[in-house]
Amino acid sequence: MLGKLADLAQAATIDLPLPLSKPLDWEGLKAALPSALAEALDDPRIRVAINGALLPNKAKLQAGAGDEIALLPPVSGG
Amino acid sequence: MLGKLADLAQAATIDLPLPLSKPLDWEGLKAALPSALAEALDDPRIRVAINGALLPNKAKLQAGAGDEIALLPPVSGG
Amino acid sequence: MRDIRLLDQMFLPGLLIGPFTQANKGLGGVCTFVGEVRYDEGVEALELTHYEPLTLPGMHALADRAFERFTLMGLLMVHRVGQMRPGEPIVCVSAAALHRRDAIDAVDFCMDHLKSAAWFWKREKRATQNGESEWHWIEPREQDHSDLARWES
Amino acid sequence: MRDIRLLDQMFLPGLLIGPFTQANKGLGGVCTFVGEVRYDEGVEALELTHYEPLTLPGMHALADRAFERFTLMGLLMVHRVGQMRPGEPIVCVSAAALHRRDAIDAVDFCMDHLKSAAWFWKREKRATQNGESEWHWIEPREQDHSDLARWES
Repeated sequence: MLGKLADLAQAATIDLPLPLSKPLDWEGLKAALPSALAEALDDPRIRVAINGALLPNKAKLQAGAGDEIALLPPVSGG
Repeated sequence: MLGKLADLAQAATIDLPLPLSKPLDWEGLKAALPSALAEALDDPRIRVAINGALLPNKAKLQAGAGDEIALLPPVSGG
Repeated sequence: MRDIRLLDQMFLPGLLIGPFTQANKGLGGVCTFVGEVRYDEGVEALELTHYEPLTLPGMHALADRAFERFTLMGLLMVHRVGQMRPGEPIVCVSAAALHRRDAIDAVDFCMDHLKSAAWFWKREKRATQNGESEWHWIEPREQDHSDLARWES
Repeated sequence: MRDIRLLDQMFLPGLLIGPFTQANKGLGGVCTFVGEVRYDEGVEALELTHYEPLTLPGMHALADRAFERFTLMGLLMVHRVGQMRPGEPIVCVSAAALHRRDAIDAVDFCMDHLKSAAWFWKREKRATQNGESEWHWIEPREQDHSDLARWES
């Protein structure tokens, strides 16, 4: 979590338990996060990267074991 | 004379004899200068200063004894 | 000469710009912008967070675009991360070119993009009424977006 | 801090910019442009002539306009006259401001005016075919006038 999302999460990184049967999707990710953070994530200005690569559409997230998901709020400007 | 006007005059400064009876005017100035220089002076881009002050209209020049007349070609740019 | 860096320690812009200028022999002009942490009322420190896998590659991509868009001989782009105090430099962009318009416009272009389209998050440590201090995230400003829109043609 | 000078000797921009930046405590950004004599094919030297009663007062008037037009904390404007060799600095303009747009635009504005509306005449010493060299006056360029026209609004 970057920027103020880290404050909402009260942590810079969170380890998530993975469901065994299938990859983690966007709804699954939100369900696994603290609710204050999960609510903020649908803001269209928030981008998501997986293993350092930006997702064109975060709703199509598919993450597996060991993947790093970065939640990126709008950058701060000047 | 500044810039290439000094080349036309073959000098950076020229002392001019003044007519006794009246101040030197624009036609009188041109008549007193080398012809190659005089011909160049009507170019509207050439400005004239007297004692360091630019003249709004060089054709209205009135110079007396001891006055410094500066003939200023277009500046060179970048 | 291309020099793109993220630094987590205080730097002296003069020590970067001298060698950069020397390295671009034959330049016609060099334009440099240095941004510093302002002494804003009550601000004790500024912290810049970055995201390693995106931030430096993003600066390199920005440099690529500047080299495509302007006729440049060299580009220096150095950005701080971490905690800084008022008066410390945050960013230094320097562009060397044969002609001044390319050098000035390239610096303007890079600064607008670094300020509003690069992966940095900023927060300020501000004094509170009770004598303590608190961190506050800085939000994007409208001005930054309009600055950026100037280049979309 | 305002520092406007005509110099007839070689200068080192770094020695001007450091103290200028230091003198403007609390600045948000400082933009600097340094122009140097280019290594153009066959050019051995450049000479800048000025007209004492107009040139420096003209630079001061330009600085006045820059302070009116932009929100500046400081402005440094240094221009060489006399003979220079390729690689030597001709001009250094530096503007300090709270915000980057003022600093960058003020430098851009001053440079455009210094280049095409200030009282300087330039000639180049160029090698000729027979191994000697000749002085040639430099005429105004169309580009300089269009650069200047950007500010007439």
